[in-house]
Amino acid sequence: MKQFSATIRGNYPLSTGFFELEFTWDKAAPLPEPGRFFTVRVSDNTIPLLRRPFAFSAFDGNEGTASMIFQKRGHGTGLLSAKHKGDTLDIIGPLGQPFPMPDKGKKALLVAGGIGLGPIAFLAQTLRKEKIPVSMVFGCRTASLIPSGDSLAASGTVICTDDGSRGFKGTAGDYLKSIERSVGSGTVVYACGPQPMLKTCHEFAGRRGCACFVSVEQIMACGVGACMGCAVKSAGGGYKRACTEGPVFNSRELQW
Amino acid sequence: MKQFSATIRGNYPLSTGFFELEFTWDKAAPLPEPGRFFTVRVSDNTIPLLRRPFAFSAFDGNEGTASMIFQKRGHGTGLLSAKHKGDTLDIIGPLGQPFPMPDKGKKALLVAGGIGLGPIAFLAQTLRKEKIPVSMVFGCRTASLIPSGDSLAASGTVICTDDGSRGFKGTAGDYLKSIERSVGSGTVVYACGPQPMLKTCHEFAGRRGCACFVSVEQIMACGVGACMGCAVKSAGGGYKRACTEGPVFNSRELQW
Amino acid sequence: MSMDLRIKIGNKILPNPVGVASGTFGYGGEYEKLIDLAKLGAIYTKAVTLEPREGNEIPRIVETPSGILNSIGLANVGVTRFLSEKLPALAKLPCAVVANVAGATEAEYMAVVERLESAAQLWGYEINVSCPNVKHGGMAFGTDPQQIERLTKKIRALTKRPLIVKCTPNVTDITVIAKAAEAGGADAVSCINTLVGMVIDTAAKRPVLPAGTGGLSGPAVRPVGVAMTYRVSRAVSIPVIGIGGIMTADDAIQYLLAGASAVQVGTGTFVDPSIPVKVLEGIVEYCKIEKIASIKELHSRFSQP
Amino acid sequence: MSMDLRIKIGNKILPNPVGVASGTFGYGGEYEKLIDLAKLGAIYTKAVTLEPREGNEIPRIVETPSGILNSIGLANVGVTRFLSEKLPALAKLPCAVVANVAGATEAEYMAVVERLESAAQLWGYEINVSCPNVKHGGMAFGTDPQQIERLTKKIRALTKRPLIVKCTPNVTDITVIAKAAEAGGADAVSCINTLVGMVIDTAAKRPVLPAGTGGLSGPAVRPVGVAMTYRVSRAVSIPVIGIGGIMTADDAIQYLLAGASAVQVGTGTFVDPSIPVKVLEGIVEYCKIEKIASIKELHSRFSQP
Ligand SMILES: Cc1cc2nc3c(=O)[nH]c(=O)nc-3n(C[C@H](O)[C@H](O)[C@H](O)COP(=O)(O)OP(=O)(O)OC[C@H]3O[C@@H](n4cnc5c(N)ncnc54)[C@H](O)[C@@H]3O)c2cc1C
Ligand SMILES: Cc1cc2nc3c(=O)[nH]c(=O)nc-3n(C[C@H](O)[C@H](O)[C@H](O)COP(=O)(O)OP(=O)(O)OC[C@H]3O[C@@H](n4cnc5c(N)ncnc54)[C@H](O)[C@@H]3O)c2cc1C
Ligand SMILES: Cc1cc2nc3c(=O)[nH]c(=O)nc-3n(C[C@H](O)[C@H](O)[C@H](O)COP(=O)(O)O)c2cc1C
Ligand SMILES: Cc1cc2nc3c(=O)[nH]c(=O)nc-3n(C[C@H](O)[C@H](O)[C@H](O)COP(=O)(O)O)c2cc1C
Ligand code: FES
Ligand code: FES
Repeated sequence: MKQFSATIRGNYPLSTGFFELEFTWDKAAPLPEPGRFFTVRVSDNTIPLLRRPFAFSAFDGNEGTASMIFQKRGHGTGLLSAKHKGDTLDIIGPLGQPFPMPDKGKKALLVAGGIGLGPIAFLAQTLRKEKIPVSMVFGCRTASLIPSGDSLAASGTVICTDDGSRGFKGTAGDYLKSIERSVGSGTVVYACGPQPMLKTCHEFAGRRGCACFVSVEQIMACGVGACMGCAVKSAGGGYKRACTEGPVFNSRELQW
Repeated sequence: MKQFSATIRGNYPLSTGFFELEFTWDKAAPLPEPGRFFTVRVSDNTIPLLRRPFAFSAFDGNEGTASMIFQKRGHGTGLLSAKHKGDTLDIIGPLGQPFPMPDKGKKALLVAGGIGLGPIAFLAQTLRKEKIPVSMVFGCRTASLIPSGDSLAASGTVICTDDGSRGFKGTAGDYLKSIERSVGSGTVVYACGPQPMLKTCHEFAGRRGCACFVSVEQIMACGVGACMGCAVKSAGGGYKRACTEGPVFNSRELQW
Repeated sequence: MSMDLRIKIGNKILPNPVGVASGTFGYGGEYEKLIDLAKLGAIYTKAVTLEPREGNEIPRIVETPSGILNSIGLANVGVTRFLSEKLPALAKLPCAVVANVAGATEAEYMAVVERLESAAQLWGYEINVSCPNVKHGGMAFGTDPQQIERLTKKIRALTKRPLIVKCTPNVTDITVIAKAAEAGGADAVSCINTLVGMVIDTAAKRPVLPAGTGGLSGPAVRPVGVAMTYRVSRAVSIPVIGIGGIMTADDAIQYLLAGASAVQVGTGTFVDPSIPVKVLEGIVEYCKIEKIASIKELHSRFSQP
Repeated sequence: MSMDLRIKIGNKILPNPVGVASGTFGYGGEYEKLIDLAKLGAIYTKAVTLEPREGNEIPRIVETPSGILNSIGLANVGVTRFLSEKLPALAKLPCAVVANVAGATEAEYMAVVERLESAAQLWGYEINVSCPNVKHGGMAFGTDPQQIERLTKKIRALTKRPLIVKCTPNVTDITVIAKAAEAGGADAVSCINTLVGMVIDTAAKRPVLPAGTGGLSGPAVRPVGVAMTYRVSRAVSIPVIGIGGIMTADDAIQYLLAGASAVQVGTGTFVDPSIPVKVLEGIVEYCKIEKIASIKELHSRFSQP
């Protein structure tokens, strides 16, 4: 990990309330990997106070830029959405554990919900480069939340909307159920999105006998393992730190 | 007084660190007068928390706009300096007491230092409209702090710089001493600027037997007379509220 | 169905739960042109003492991160001028007018209340036993439960009007203070007053406030106020009035859920005088959405940890 | 002439006055890649207890205006693993390593210190008698001067190393606590720990933290920390370590002028890990401009109100 000042290369609206932010990645910092994250100090003053964590959505080694996809949720992401090309960002990263690559010969089933799209899209790109078969599912509430641009559709991603305004009608979890029989132990499930979706994926993977890796969200104070603030419940009792042992966990390690 | 949302018409740099901000003045609010002030909520969040007080530097009845001249000093004025045409401002005003007009037949000697320029320039304009003879002195540290545009020079203002880089070398107070003998009880002194300058004006006026009105600065919490936070020491012992009995006082009412 | 906003305190009813805090609203008139005072549940006046007081040395205010530190002292016109100059205008308002009473001795508190009893227009009293800005006076009472109970009893004997005791947060256990007030016959307790704080001017190498310390208020202290309101509400069976850092309806609802029956907005009014009215509107809106019919029901909807 | 940054506490010397506060810096290694640990005056470890502790229910952190509220509890690896896993790496650092010690009983505190005495690399102890997040434990000690004095005496008998007692701000008079620690033989007191606070989720209608209350830290509490440091510095003759809301050198200098001999940065490190080092650089710069040669001289330049 490294702390550095990045320069924003672009901040593009993707869909209602969603943005893609591209920024320079310091050459001396380790390279971004899918599932790992970084923290940003969003304000110079004390509102909001804590750094905000975001997952990488892409890394372009030639350009030396990293990207994230974020949703405007509160004050911090509101400030980020108002940033422009040329503005600087105080970054610490990369942090946490990446998604592990599937064992040889396995294929990957990727499931993203809402702001989970960033790390899952990055993972899809990386797996495809490694020639690993990927199917991808993206769920959101309604069509206006589907990122513009045709990267999702072009990659053959199955799109699910809760209200049926585009693609499969229902949640990503509903969709998984509809394809349940076609998935077996030769598949590794990767998921990032709201807690209920992650739980559905975990249970689905359990029933189908396949491994499942999830990326979890928790409020973070330090982001580097020092404060025990980001604890999540572990399957064996006790807690694990989302920022250090996670944010990616084998879903069997967690208490659901 | 009235609370309203004003729209910024322009925010122009005047000199190093100084700006002139022009904004719409609500039709239902009483009209700005020289010496009176208004408060602005500079931030939507809680940093900085309190509203900031500023004196009017002009009022254009035809355009329905008021202006202020301000200096970037800290966080609040820093935020104001970054505002653009079209942005809105939460304003309360007009507040406090204006400069009183001189008695019939008297002439006015106006003394401004630094951010005191706004209200003094407004007063000069108003007095000239009333055909009252005005001489004006403006003091600042160095030439780069003299507002651009030629309004000051055109109006025959005597410019003093501490370092002599323009006009009279010395403070506005030094200049007053240099013209001491030519001033008598037929003159009313009006001053706004740093405390030592106000004190010099008060003593000067005492020696010359003329009335002296000063506009004082004090940290304000409410701005409307409710909190007793803006107290200044009064000549008779005790305190007066800068926001309500002031900010303009007959200098003899204050303890120096 | 619309919400029942009324709150009973002692033998009287507040029209709604949102008041403006003592010392931040003068004697009401100052804000008359800016907001519709008729919409306020109560105006708590600046502290009234027996004699006029000039207040503390200047400067008296300094900003802190998300807060302010004040050292006003008990600057006020004294009970005589309060009755002759300030109360007549206040009395015309439809909202409850609560006199915030302060003194250096028990006798002074009692003398002020005795004088105020003559004014039919006053709704009730808030006894300020907790001003951190007065050296010999309020603070001593504020931290000693025995003195609080005795003072409350003595004032109780003087009046049938609602009697509110305002608690200081600068104590080890605020519930002890609140219980002492209840035992002395208070009809309600309000909390919190300001926290003791200091800001130092590192260029001048001395405290910004000549008094050294001042009272910290504003959003910075809100979590402390909510925690104390929560604890006090569980310790006493009289109504609690929550104060400290309220800027939005959500902040006020936190106090109400924590157990407060009413709230006061202080520093927030400086920042935007429309806050007290917006807070009330927001509470009404919240209760409508949540189908809550009264403050009592709001209390019952809180999931205790 | 360059400034003498050293600070004597008990029988040892801190290389400089800027440390990192317990619970916000883990066991040091976590921040190793981000800052030069050798520049720190001291690392105060996360609390060490006799047995490992899982800590409190989740979530454990919530933001407040210019502050954070935490309910970590004493989540730590326990003294055995502290000695075997954490201390060896810590011991390689040139800065002082101070173990923050906590327990539920006097016996537990003593057992932890006895075990830690075996580790030659430890610089000293900070006794955490003030964690607001532990129900049966720290808090009881923290507010009772007699217990503080007795506990300090007992630990004093076990060690010659610098012994620092960390005071809670959640008391009526923090000087009583500090004096009790001094009477018990403490070499220094540190203040402040966190203030008790609560944030309520108005949609869920329950406290955000499952424990109900948590500990408030960050810039919001800085004025409270400075005021308490000021009062404690005048009440005891041992060194005082100032803590609470330090984000800049100016903040730290306020504590030093108020009478602190050293400071700790806590929440500030979360916001920007370079803050502790920048704070030290800023103190040095200030003293250079002001021609101040030592922390003692800084104290003498303060104009008391
Ligand atoms: C490892 C990790 C990776 C993440 N990746 C992304 C991403 O790629 N894109 C994206 O849009 N968001 C991501 N998030 C969530 C993102 O951190 C929050 O949306 C952001 O912090 C909200 O800040 P705010 O000030 O706008 O909202 P606030 O007003 O602070 O809160 C709005 C909501 O966000 C939640 N939240 C606030 N702070 C955090 C935090 N530190 N961690 C988690 N949740 C928080 C709050 O509980 C609340 O529900 C990630 C979170 C984690 C922990
Ligand atoms: C009646 C009145 C009229 C004023 N008119 C003007 C004007 O026309 N143009 C102009 O540039 N400035 C004017 N000021 C001063 C202006 O209010 C301050 O410069 C401004 O509040 C500083 O805010 P800040 O956040 O940028 O600075 P901060 O970081 O808060 O402080 C910077 C400096 O400004 C002083 N200051 C901060 N708040 C106030 C306050 N409320 N009142 C007075 N001083 C303060 C501080 O003590 C400090 O020295 C006036 C002040 C008063 C009381
Ligand atoms: C400038 C100022 C003056 C105050 N004067 C008084 C007072 O006279 N009597 C009193 O009981 N409380 C006084 N207070 C305390 C407030 O009534 C209130 O308890 C405190 O400010 C916390 O609320 P807030 O955070 O909403 O301001 C004063 C507060 C401020 C900021
Ligand atoms: C997440 C967190 C954990 C803490 N854990 C401890 C602890 O284990 N022992 C202790 O004495 N203080 C602990 N503290 C208190 C800090 O050491 C410090 O006293 C307090 O946070 C005030 O300083 P700050 O405002 O700079 O953070 C903790 C504080 C935080 C924010
Ligand atoms: S955020 Fe501090 S340990 Fe994970
Ligand atoms: S600023 Fe409140 S009385 Fe003047």
